[in-house]
Amino acid sequence: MEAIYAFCVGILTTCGFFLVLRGRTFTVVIGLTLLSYAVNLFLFASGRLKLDGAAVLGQSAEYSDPLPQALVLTAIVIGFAMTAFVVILAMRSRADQGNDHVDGHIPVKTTKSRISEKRHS
Amino acid sequence: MLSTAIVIATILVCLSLILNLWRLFKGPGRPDRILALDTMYINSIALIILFGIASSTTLYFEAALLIAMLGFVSTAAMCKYILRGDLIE
Amino acid sequence: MQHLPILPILLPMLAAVFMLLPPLSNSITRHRFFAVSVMIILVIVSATLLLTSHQQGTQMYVLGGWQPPFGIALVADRLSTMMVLLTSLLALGAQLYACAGDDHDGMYFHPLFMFLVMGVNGAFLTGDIFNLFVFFEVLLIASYALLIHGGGKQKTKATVHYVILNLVGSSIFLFALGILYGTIGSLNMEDMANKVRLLGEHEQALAKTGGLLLLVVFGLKAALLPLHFWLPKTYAAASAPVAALFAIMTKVGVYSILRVHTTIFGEDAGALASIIIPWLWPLALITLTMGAIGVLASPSLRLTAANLVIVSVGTLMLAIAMQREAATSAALYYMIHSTLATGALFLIADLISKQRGKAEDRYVTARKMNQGKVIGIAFFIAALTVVGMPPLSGFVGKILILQAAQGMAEIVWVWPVILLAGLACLVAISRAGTTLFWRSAGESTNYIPISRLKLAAIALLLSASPLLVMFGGPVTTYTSLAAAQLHDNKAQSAYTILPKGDK
Amino acid sequence: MESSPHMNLLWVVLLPLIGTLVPLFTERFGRNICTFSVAILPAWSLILVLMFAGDVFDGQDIRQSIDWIPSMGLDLSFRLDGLSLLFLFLILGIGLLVILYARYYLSAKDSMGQFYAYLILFMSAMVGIVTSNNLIQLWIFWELTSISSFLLISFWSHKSEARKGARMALTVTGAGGLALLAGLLLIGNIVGSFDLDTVLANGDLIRSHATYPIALTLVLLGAFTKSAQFPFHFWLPHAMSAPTPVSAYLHSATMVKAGIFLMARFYPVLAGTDLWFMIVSLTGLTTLLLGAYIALFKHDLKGLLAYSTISHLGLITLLFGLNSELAAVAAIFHIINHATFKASLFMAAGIIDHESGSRDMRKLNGLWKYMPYTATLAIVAALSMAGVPLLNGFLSKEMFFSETLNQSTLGSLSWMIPLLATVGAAFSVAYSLRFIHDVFFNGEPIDLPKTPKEPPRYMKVPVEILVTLCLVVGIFPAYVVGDLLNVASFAVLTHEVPIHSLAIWHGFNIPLFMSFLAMAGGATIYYNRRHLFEFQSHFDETDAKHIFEGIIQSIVIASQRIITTLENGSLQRYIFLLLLFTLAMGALPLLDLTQNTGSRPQIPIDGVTITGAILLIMSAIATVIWYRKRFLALIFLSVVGLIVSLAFAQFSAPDLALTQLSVEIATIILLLLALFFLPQNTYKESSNRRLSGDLLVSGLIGCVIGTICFAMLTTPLSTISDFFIANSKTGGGGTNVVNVILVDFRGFDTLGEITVLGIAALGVYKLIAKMRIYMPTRDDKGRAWSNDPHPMMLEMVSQSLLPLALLVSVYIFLRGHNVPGGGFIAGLITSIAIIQQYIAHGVLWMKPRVSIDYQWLIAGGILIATATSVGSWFFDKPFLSTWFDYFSLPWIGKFELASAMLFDLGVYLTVVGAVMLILANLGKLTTSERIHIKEND
Amino acid sequence: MEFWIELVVSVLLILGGLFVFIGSLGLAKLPDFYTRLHGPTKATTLGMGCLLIASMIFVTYQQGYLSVHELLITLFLLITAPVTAHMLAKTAMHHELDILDKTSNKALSQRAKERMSP
Amino acid sequence: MKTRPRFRLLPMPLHSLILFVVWLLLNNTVAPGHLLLGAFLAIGIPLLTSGMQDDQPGFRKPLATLRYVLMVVGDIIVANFEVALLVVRSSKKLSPAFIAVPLNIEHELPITILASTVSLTPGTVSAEVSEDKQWLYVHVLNLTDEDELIASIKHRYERPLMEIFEC
Ligand code: NA
Ligand code: NA
Repeated sequence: MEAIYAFCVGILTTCGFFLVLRGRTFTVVIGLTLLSYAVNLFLFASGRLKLDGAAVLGQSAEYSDPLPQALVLTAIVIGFAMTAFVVILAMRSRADQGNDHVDGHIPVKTTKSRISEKRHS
Repeated sequence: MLSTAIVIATILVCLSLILNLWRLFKGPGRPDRILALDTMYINSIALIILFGIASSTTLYFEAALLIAMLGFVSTAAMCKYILRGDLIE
Repeated sequence: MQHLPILPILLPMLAAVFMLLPPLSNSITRHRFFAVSVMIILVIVSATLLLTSHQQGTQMYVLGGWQPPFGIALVADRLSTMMVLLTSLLALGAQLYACAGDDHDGMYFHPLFMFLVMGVNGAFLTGDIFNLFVFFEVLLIASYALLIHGGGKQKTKATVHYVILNLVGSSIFLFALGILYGTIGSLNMEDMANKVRLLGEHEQALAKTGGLLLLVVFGLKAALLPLHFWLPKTYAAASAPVAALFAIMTKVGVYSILRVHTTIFGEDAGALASIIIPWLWPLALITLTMGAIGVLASPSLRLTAANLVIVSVGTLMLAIAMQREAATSAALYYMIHSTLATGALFLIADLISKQRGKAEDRYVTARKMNQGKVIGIAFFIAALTVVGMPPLSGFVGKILILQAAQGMAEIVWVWPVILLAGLACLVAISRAGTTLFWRSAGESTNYIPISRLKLAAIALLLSASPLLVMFGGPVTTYTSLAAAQLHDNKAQSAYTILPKGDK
Repeated sequence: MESSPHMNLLWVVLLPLIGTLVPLFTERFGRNICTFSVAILPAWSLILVLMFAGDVFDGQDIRQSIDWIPSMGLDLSFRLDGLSLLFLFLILGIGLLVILYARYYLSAKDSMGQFYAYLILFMSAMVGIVTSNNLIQLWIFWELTSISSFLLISFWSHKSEARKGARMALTVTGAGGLALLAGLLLIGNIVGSFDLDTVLANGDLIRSHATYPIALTLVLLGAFTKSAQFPFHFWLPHAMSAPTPVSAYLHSATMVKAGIFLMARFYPVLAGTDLWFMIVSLTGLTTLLLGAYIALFKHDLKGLLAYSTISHLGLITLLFGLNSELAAVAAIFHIINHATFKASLFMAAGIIDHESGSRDMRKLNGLWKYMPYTATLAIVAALSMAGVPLLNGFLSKEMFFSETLNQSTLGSLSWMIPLLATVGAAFSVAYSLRFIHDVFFNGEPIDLPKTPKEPPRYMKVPVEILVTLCLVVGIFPAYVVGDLLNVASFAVLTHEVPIHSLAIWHGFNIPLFMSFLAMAGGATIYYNRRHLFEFQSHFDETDAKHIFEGIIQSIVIASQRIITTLENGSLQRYIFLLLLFTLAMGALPLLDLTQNTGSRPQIPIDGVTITGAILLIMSAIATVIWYRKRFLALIFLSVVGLIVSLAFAQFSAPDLALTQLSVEIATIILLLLALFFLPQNTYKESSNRRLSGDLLVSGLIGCVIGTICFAMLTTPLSTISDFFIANSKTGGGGTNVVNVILVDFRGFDTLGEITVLGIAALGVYKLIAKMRIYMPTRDDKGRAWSNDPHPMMLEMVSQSLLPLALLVSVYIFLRGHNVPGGGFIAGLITSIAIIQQYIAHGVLWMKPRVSIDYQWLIAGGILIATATSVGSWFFDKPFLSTWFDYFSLPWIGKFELASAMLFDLGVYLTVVGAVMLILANLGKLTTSERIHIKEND
Repeated sequence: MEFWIELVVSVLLILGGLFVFIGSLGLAKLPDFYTRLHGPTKATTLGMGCLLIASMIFVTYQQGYLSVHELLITLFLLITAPVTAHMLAKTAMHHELDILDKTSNKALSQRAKERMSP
Repeated sequence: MKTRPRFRLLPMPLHSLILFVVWLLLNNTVAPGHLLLGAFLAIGIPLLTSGMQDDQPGFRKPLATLRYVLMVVGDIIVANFEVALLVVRSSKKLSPAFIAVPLNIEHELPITILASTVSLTPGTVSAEVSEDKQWLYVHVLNLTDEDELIASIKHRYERPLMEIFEC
């Protein structure tokens, strides 16, 4: 189980970072969201995995570590706040600059290739 | 008997989830994908219920309830997005 | 008085909240009076806290009465109270400047400003590493919102870069925290320091990763190379009071490195002692070099000031890398000096750019400034300070750091780089000053006198420079005591000063 | 020799320093009062010095010291010995003359107050240098001279040459200053003190130390740059764009002498080695020759004087370099002589410039006719410069010649030094002749802007005094300066001064012969100057200014190139670097990890987990594959979010599952809202190379994180959490440990977290307030939007569900303390339910129906949470101390009341306020209800 | 656990699982969007109903008190499933998704899309 | 038609009742404390949200309503077996169709309930309601007789609804 869990975290991290490395704000936001999933799972894993051990007194025989759960909760909320801000920032950027590239302008190379792409099609 | 039933039901639900995933990948239209996602929400409620029975706890009931409530909101929002672009107008 | 240590966090927070509620909301005048009054109180509170901690020893504030390592505790020692006082002074200056009109260019300036101060103070005071993350986020989100204050393409673009990079940074922070909790099993920094020595070999390797990842996080905040790229354009784009306040933001990163990597991964950490030092040396040197190159290359005063921030970060990092009490003490002195000076420089750059028409603060021939003399004096003082020319505070910090390096093998790198960077700054700033103030074409037009409030704000920040030299004795005594406290793990141990209480 | 503490010594420095401010206040009272007031404090200082002089002549050094920054080794420490005394006379004496001179020199347009302020500041700095008894303090004043000379040189800041000249001087002397600092720090480190007395007492220690060569080089770099020694001499001629009083003061008597002073000051500890000889004497010799040669070809009067100064400074340096005590005495003597004749020459040049409007010797001719009195003074001074007998210049030159004969360090080449010295002296004679002949005779003036005339009476007074000194010293050297020279030499040599006789006549000897040769040679050179000028004109005149500016410019351009290459403004690159760095930090320690698997027993794998993993992995990969089709990516993102929530549920974290779920839905709505305004699909932008590079790096980081995660999961751990489980009920009053941690044990985190949420909402509102965004009228396939903005069924069902949803959120809220739930989740449910109404009905329908100010809600929420926490103060407990108790009422039974509930209410309200402020206002963007920026007051 | 209760619960569970599966199967294999829409909206709803009732019985028996809150989930699903289906159908018509050729009255979908009378 | 009466304290009595029941369902209890709290919420929440409810015809006939609900539940169960068979069978045997059902009821809430009922029951999904609320478009999974189906919808579901809502 641990291996699968770790593998999933690794995949999410990979996908998250890959998307964060893209050039458009929205994609970056998607990447950040994926990344925050990875982060939350990872942080959660610091308390180790436990089945049937919800940290509610009287409900389980052995309890999972409640502290990382509380940390992840905080992280989720903060992550949400940040996502909200960055999403709207992406819109604002589009509104101000006329495009949604993270640098505020489409790189020259891309514009060229796009023209040639159009020509080919 | 009960545990066998739980296992069978769980396997069926898991298979359903895989089928949903398949539809999600296949599409072809956006409505297909939204439908697949919505079904996935509902199937995961099933999974949680089965999980609750299997581990005989009621702690996960609220999760199921929440998926039922919020999954709908999500699906409705996606449909509205496709229909009008603007969610809130 | 027993609640003094939490006031630097609570005061700005409550002030911000009250400004969002009637009767204060929606009136900029009321916001201004209220915000400035609160900030003055905050300065007094911070100073009181500093004196209390200095004279009576480290003040612990155990939140909720839950003893560390279980609960969160605030640790008001010499270092943190010094940073808190520094923050409130800088904030007061920036805020006064903003009250002259810049706060009116967008919404929520004062509440956000207060939230930022709250976050910074929290980051300085907390003794809990996850709580540090939370306060990082508080100050970051406030800084994101403040960065776009005033609007415009440049700000938006800079904000996009700044926000995304920092979000990635926050993710890495959490990865690091996960690793640290997952190996050490605690979050209180003092407790972590005690436990990190006892880790097994397997856990050590993991904890080391955590510690090094924290260097990435703090390095990003501190603008350590190669994580500094966001800084120049961000600071240059920010509206003046915001940029001035941002001068403390990199210091939060520096402070965190100092705190975390001397407390948890300090000299007593066994196999994990000083894990970042082999990285810090080259990075600090390159940061300083790149900062100096950036200063030379800057086409405008704001960019120069921003690159000066990088120079100061590089210098501070060098001092931290030395891992000596003397060096830390020097770093602390330099930190106070450079924060206030660069803060003032951003404000001056704004005054300049508002008087030179379209040329703004770029180093090109432009019309003469209306009030070139008064701005010139301010610029001159700020310039001498940041360049490190006597008799203003820059030279003291620089000499202290140079002296601290004596007897180390790295001196062959440290001295030339620091001195040459100083020369580069001298060349650049003298070019900047002569161009901005003397190379003018045409007379000034549109005489709009500078608000006295702005001048007062700049004077407030600049006055620190001569005062730091005049009272260099007491100040360096304080910083050396603070450094000694930081390096002596036993002296600052949370448990020794805690009354074994109930709960 | 005893040193006596003297509390008044400080005032010698302080008086001029205070005097810096005087002109700024007295400027408005007119030129005379201003000048007079400016002179008072330096004069007073000079009087103080004179009062101390007696003690010094008696062999008593005067010292005074105050603690300043002990940790840096910096004390406010002064000393007055012979060397200081000599320099103080020069600095204050000539300074006062310059003040008087400048009164007439400055025009009405010039800001006299500013000029005097700079001048006095400079004077104070010089006084500080020569009286410092602490190395760092000395350096402080040293740098202060660089700064004030920068201000003085650039006094006519509207002139490009002035700015460039000032910058060049500042750069060169600044660089030297930094080298000096390093040198002084090294010396201080060797000796263990920055106290000058201690340092001077440890000459042997210093000379034998391994770092001596470095320290020596660094200190000399400081001295040479300041004293314009080759190859740093180039800044001095360009400093001539300063007003002439500045040149007379800085560039003859004081600043350039600071470097000389430094050599003299450290003579006891640094001199005497071969290294010293090689560096100092050869530099001095080169400078002497070069300066003298170039001076001849300068058409500008001040240019000639500037190169002459360089040459004479070279001479003094050479003398110090000779490692002979008599040479040092000669050097000190020449300091005095050079100061007097050069200051008077500069002043004369200033008068000429002032009265004729030109300094070009090609235009200036025959001025004898127009200003005979000034001409007489200038000619006397020039003759002294040429080393003509009966004038002071002759005396020190004789001593110089004789000392060049007494050295042998260059071995068999030692004969070259006297020869070259004579050559230099010959050129000195030649340019002096040129100065005299070309300006005052040589026909009639050409195209002068003004008709030359004698200057105002008092403008000549300083020149008269100085020229008189040249004569008096030249004729009665022993009476006039003998004692002074003795004490000064004593201070330099630190022991009894060797026998020397200050007399005009020493009999026929080799030095006299050399003098004669130099005279004759100089005359010959000047006579044949046309050939020389022609020869010289073959060489392009390399303007140091252009070279210097060129070098600086190319450094700047190179810097800009580096910066633009690295800081190319591409976020993708910055993130890539950040990730590379992260990878290095994360991966390298893992190499120490001998095995990934720890000893903790692992949980067996089951089918549900595998299904979940497949869903998660496939969906995550799908977002990557289809990232350019944004809606699709969004759908797959939802799946990932769902599975993550389920994973939390599976691994015993029901609270997390609930939170993740509600946040996930809120995020999806948010992303959908935003996606409307953004492009739906994008072109392929990244090259395959970039894509694979990015994939590689993110993949590697994924591997690192995954490995760490696995290693961590399989490693046993004991944490502080047992405490929470043990105290949750008894101490926190709740059975849901996670919730108790959130609202109690670590309530401070939660307070911070809701603050973050609140701030984010404010930030979003701020972002939206100024947004002007294009609203697409068609979707990405060009289809017009559907004609049904508010589908009826959706409206009906949504509004029916609202009360139900609110009920559920109350339910979730109330139970949170004991079972999964809590304020945050409840807040999100409430918000999403309200947002659902917005989606179903639209903003216009909602507006009259919802009249809550979300901003107040946020503030109120944070306030309630904080107030609850502050409440504990009244019970004398720390912030956030919670309270709970159990009550029982008839019929209802036992129930719990806890302050944590109130705290959680604060959380709830903040969440509702924040989410609504964000989402509802975002929705309003496209309607007439869009936010109008509130005008204040 | 009593046999009968166990039997009922087990049957309900398997039935529920089966319906859920059939719903998803329909989603996966039916030929066009509109036919696929039927599977999840109905079969799944019933399947969920079965599972929830099974849970109700099980929990009631096990915990010793009447557990009826599962009904709430059923209620939510019953209320929302038709709206979801309706909204999805609207999007499908809006996108003019391919309709199976043998569908009768295909043209009605155009009218429906415009929300006009047939 | 009659709109529901407005009471100041109980703007939506039926809602209040449902909320009260749901509260008890949620908490799985009839403890006195929860009865009180449930009552409080059942009154409080409608007071808060009454503004966000459009005027709709009220339920007039509780008994008819109950009958209707039971019938629909029965239909759902039966229908599902049919659909299950259809799904499992080869899809070649399907004969899907669009049909338009003319509506007699006019109000939004009843129409919504009707459409929902249609969607939940055998092989039909309500796809759209015409803008003038005269027509309900339905997609049928396996159409055998169009007229019969329309008639059955109108007879089986629409009529009881008209009765319940008295419109
Ligand atoms: Na809208
Ligand atoms: Na001439």
